[in-house]
Amino acid sequence: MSVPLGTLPRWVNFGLLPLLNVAVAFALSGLVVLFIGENPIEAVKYLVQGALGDGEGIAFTLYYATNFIFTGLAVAVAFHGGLFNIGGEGQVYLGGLGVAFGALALDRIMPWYITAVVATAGAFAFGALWAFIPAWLQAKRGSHIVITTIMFNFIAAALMVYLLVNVIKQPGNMSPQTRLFEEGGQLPKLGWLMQLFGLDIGAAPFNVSFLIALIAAFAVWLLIWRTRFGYEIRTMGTNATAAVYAGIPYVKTVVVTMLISGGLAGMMALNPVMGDAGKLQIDFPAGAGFVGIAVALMGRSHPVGIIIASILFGVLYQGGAALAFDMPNISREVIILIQGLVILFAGALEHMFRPALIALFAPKPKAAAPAARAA
Amino acid sequence: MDFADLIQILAATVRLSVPLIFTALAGLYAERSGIFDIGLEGKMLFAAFSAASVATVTGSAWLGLFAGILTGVLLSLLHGFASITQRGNQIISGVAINFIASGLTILLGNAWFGQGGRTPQLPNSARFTEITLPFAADIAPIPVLGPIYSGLISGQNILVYLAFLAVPFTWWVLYRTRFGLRVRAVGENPGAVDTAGISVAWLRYRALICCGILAGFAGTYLSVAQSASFIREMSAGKGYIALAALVFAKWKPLNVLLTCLLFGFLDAASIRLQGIILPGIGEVPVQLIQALPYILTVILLAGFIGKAIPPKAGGVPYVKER
Amino acid sequence: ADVKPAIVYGTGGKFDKSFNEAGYNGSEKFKAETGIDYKDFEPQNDTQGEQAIRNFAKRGYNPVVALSFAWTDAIAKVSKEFPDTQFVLVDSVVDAPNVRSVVFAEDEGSYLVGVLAGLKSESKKVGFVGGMDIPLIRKFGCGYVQGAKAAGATEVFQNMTGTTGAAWNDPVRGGELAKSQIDQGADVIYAAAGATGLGVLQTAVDAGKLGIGVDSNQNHLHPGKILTSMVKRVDVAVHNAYADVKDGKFTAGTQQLGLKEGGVDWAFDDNNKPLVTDDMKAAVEKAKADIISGAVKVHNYMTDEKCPG
Amino acid sequence: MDATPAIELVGIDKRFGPVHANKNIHLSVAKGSIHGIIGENGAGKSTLMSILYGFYHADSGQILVDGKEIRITDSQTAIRAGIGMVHQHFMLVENFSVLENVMLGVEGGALLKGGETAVRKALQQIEREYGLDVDPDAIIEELPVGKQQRVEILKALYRGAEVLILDEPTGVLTPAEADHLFKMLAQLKAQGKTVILITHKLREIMAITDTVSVMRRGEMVATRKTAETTMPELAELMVGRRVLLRVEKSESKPGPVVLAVENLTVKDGRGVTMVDNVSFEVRAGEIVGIAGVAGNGQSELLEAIAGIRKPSSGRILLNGEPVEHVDPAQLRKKGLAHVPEDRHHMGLVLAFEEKENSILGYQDDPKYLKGPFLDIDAIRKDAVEKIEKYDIRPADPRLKTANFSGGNQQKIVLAREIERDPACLLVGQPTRGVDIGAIEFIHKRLVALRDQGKAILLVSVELDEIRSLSDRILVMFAGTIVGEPDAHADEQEIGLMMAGIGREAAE
Ligand SMILES: Nc1ncnc2c1ncn2[C@@H]1O[C@H](COP(=O)(O)OP(=O)(O)OP(=O)(O)O)[C@@H](O)[C@H]1O
Ligand SMILES: Nc1ncnc2c1ncn2[C@@H]1O[C@H](COP(=O)(O)OP(=O)(O)OP(=O)(O)O)[C@@H](O)[C@H]1O
Ligand SMILES: [Mg+2]
Ligand SMILES: [Mg+2]
Repeated sequence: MSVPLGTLPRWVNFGLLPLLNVAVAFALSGLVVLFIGENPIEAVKYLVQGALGDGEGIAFTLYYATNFIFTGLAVAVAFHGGLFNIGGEGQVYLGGLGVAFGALALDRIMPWYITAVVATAGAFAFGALWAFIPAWLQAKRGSHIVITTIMFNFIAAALMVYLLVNVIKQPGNMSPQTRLFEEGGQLPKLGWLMQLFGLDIGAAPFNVSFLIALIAAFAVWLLIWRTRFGYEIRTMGTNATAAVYAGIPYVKTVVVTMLISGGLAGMMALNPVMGDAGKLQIDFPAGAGFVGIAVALMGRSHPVGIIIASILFGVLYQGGAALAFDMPNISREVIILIQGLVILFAGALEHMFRPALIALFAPKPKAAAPAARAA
Repeated sequence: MDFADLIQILAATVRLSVPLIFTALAGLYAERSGIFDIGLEGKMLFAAFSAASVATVTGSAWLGLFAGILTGVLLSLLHGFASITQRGNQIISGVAINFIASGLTILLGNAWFGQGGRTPQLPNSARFTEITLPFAADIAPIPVLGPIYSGLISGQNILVYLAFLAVPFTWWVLYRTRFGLRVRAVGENPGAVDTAGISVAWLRYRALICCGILAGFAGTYLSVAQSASFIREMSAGKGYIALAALVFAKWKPLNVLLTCLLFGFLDAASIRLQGIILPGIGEVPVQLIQALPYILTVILLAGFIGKAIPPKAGGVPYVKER
Repeated sequence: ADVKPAIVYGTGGKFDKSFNEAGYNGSEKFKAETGIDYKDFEPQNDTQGEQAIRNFAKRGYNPVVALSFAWTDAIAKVSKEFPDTQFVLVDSVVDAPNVRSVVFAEDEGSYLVGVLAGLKSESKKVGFVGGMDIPLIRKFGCGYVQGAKAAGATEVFQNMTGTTGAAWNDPVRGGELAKSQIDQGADVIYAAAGATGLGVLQTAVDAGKLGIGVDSNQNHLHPGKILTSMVKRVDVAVHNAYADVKDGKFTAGTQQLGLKEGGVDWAFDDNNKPLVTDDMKAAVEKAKADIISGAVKVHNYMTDEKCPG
Repeated sequence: MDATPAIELVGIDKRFGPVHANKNIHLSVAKGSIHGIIGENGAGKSTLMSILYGFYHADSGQILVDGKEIRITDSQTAIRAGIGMVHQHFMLVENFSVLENVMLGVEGGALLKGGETAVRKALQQIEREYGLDVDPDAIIEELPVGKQQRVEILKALYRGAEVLILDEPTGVLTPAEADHLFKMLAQLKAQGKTVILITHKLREIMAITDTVSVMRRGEMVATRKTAETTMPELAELMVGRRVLLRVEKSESKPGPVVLAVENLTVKDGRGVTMVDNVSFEVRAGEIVGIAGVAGNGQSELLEAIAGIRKPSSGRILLNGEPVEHVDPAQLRKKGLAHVPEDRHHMGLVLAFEEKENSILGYQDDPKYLKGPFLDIDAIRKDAVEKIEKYDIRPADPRLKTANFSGGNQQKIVLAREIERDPACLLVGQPTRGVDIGAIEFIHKRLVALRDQGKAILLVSVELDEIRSLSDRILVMFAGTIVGEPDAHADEQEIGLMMAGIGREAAE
């Protein structure tokens, strides 16, 4: 029952295997749909139609995907450093504060692209800030970062409600939210981009933060595989003792890695706050921080994988809404279930099909062992 | 604050700490055997759902408890399959279970009862209700002892008593039985267990079954004893708090009891401290008080216990052959 | 006229036993009466809400009803895009030629149940348990306090369950809050907390005290143990919206539904008849008349975010 | 002696993924004998015995115990068949007491109470019989390794082993302790029990075994009666060709002091003093070897000097300057290079490409950087040069490091550290798990570096290696340097020092 180290061709390892895992997750979800008494084929039809059927659907899908790219990247950067950041949700929430401060201060006096720069910086700073304490505690005191980041999600929720209700709420408004940002505080939609492909964006809030997400993905790729600091992060994440040996400062690397991770999560707030709602409101992260975990897992912590996985989850979100729209018996929680199954099969059970695939695709042992022996 | 207030706060402490005790003990079995279990939250939630559903349909709290336990065990076995048999990442498996529980409970609840994932309100006959111990009323007037007996010890439901019994029982299992010896050993060095001719996998599965049973109790307590129906997301982070309690308790049963009582007390106090005015500071924001248990958890984790040393083999799958 | 009704619930979900469920009930009633089916949607997040409203409008639904103040901005936006569609917004106001905004005077209704609580209480201490701490819920609490004090209550305990959406779904915490109020002497407790309220009522009943329900008539949940319910006729508002479009009588603009309009009220039925003496009933009815006539002014928390007393 | 062998292995074959650890092995062990198995690191000795003990499963082949074929599916079956094993890496629960460790798996009932008394009694009996005194209530992690090994032996005996397998038991023992062990083995043999002894120390084989089998690269290449063979023959069988016993090197010409250690004290995580007030110097152009039984503080000393462990007191001076911030990065900049003892856990990141490992520790060298970015081309070029110079195979800088053999992995580390042209090189176990060809190569490199006038501090548990490479030898015992024998001192003398018995006492 050994699970030998991967000698699978790359396309199997990074293509077929994850695809298979996701397929099984979907098949099981289909069974649940069947169990509830609905037709899974119909369900898939509604889902795909809703998510990819027209320009607006696609734009919505990409809008959601934008959120997941940010949070997925956040989880992935920490993962590379061997850190499990479950605090994306809270970091996104705090990031919203940074966006709001930027937008509220500048929306009346500056064009959107100036505001966006300030808001992005604010989002990054606040998200990073929220990751700082867990990171510092992990590095200095050995407090388990999984637990502290979870705690910080709860604390963030309380803090944000306090601020929204008591401090930055727009007076006279019923719901705890800021005033609407004016033009200078709203990110332009990407209608022109859709137009290029002959598609109509409709009313979808698909906006410039998608491009920022793509830039962030590229930046993360550069960081992890092309910079010295990325090299240090990876060393720490894959072999902690080797990192000590190599003189990589543990505290600094943990803290900075988490600051980047938290900052990326925080940047997600741009999309819903400045790109869509045009205001900061309660509970706006809506679980995207947690979806980031699934996305990072599925994308194997690689930016390209994360973008693909994010789009898949975007399809799920948008398609799922369409599905719930047209099949009232299927409530929106089916999406949470599918996410859970994807995490299970693409994450925890990722090796389940490996032996079978190795039997199918792996070159025979003799060929695999490097021909040369030591001198 | 007078003595009666104190008793009331302590009674609330007991009520609020029970799910934590069950869940933290559940985690203790798993983690002592070397399997991290961040999916406690999901197990508790799903067990709460099953217990309430079955109690609704059958009208029996005990059948509900049975269903809750069964659910806890099944989810534990899933966790075991992923992390023992398939050697998957234990944290990821736990996160997955949390997602699945949170989605599936509402989905099934909605399909079965059509109330948006809620189960119908249980009549008292289908719940675990308060048990008044003998002489509670007679003793009540006696100062100090009276209120303690009648207000704190008496008048809890059966699961509360079971939770408090589960602590010494777990201690006894862990330190006085063969099974306990082996569980402790396998969490430290599975190789030692393996070469002693004991199956590491089966031993860990059994520890996870214990974990599932206790998580089942916790869930049942939430939906069939403490309240009278299943509500979506009703576990509300207790699984995570229990996990924190377990770390704080350094994976020891008696410490678990104390830590859970402390967290329960914080929660009880936070409920009662709402809206109090502190001299010089003014009204304490309710959000601060509500976040207090979480903040304290972080402070405690960071400050007082420093590095809690988990079972050495925890979190890593047992791989003999690379 | 052509009626093809659609409704978008708040993110609390269709079956919350109170607000959203009332909207559902109104729709069902309309369907039963006219045989005209409706379409509904439970959005998962705010983005989906706007999307659903727009979807309905695009597919030719009319009217499109949006439950919850959370859809204020969405309605403002979409109503401009579809000037020929009639929109109804509940619990908030949008000023547009094709939007009817329906807001309720929860403070008035809460005042009434407060009066009854104050009269019924033996300890003269009563409690209020809110759900999520938002101004709307404070508005409930504020009306209740005024009523209870007016009826002789010496102390009104007020607690909020939480600061996030989860506060609508935490009966355990709700129960503990109620218990703490009972421990401090409260014997009537008003829950305005969605599903959390179920835990509040359960605890009050278990302790032999009285509960007060909210939004829908919840008297039947524990017959003889629920003093009354503050009913908010969301069902009527929704039903009327459909019917008005059907009959060609739809009007835009803001509808302020208070006691006078029958938008809010206290519930009196067989379930709570034994609890309410004739004197109490008379007193409540008098308070109601006074408010309608303007003789009694209930302070609305939302106007200045303050509550007297 | 009985005619039916106690153990017979027929056609055992075992692969670990790409590694063919055992190839069609046949072995017969006579009852009541002591049977030695020798072979280089990685030859497959432990694997073979672990299969016999049911820890691993053979891919094919049969096992006969007392002439009867049995299917050993797990260690329980093996234990029941009377097989006991003391593993190379102890299988003990470190925070358990001796008693609990012995009981594990043979608790004698669902409750511990009854079993405990029984075990306690049996232990006393065994202890008396074999002179294996250990406090049953001591906690394992507080015992020295030699004692821990006794616990392993107690475990096996308590479970009624008729066949006792010992996997490299003497690596952690002082010569005196080893003698004691061998006496006990002889006693077991006299009682009719069978012993299988794995080692790669030929002297031990000659001293105690009746029969010896030799393994090489997963194959069983020969079995001889000990009386009928010689050490050179065994050595040749082991490595497959004649062995070069001594390293060719000229006299050293020591220059100024490069590394000085003054009163260094190092504690481990539990606060136990591992290095106790140690002082010494290493000069340019000399190799100073630190000899000692594993676990006597050499590893901690090396790691402290390399800046990986914080010393609790004392100073380290490089080129006469005290090192202020003793951290690996600083030290590297000051010209200290370090080949760590454990290449897998410390010296390499196995999941990285070869070229990535060739800059580990030097990732901040401007040579490899363009601003904050890695200069991939420069790194590749550099790696290719080293691959050529050190004949690292396969010559592919993009290959994952895990896919290189042990010897080649070690060369990757050496190339990286030596090519920095350091003033001082720390080397730990440079040839552990490396084949003989690579050993020669590595030894030559080290001597060449010395001849360039560099200071080298060598730590090795292989006394032969220390003796053939070092210009000066320091012996460590229990955290202190107990003596500096002459570089040409005989093994006996150094061995006594390694056991903590000073030269004076020995005489
Ligand atoms: N659990 C394992 N998984 C994968 N490969 C293994 C495992 N154990 C041993 N090997 C490989 O099998 C081969 C034989 O190893 P084994 O431990 O049997 O050698 P050995 O002769 O005992 O060496 P040593 O003298 O170093 O103890 C080596 O190449 C080793 O890397
Ligand atoms: N853990 C491992 N994972 C993957 N492949 C491995 C592993 N260990 C060894 N190998 C492969 O098995 C081959 C043999 O490894 P091993 O360490 O036994 O070589 P060796 O014969 O001891 O070589 P050397 O003489 O250099 O020490 C290596 O070339 C390597 O490709
Ligand atoms: Mg070995
Ligand atoms: Mg090797």
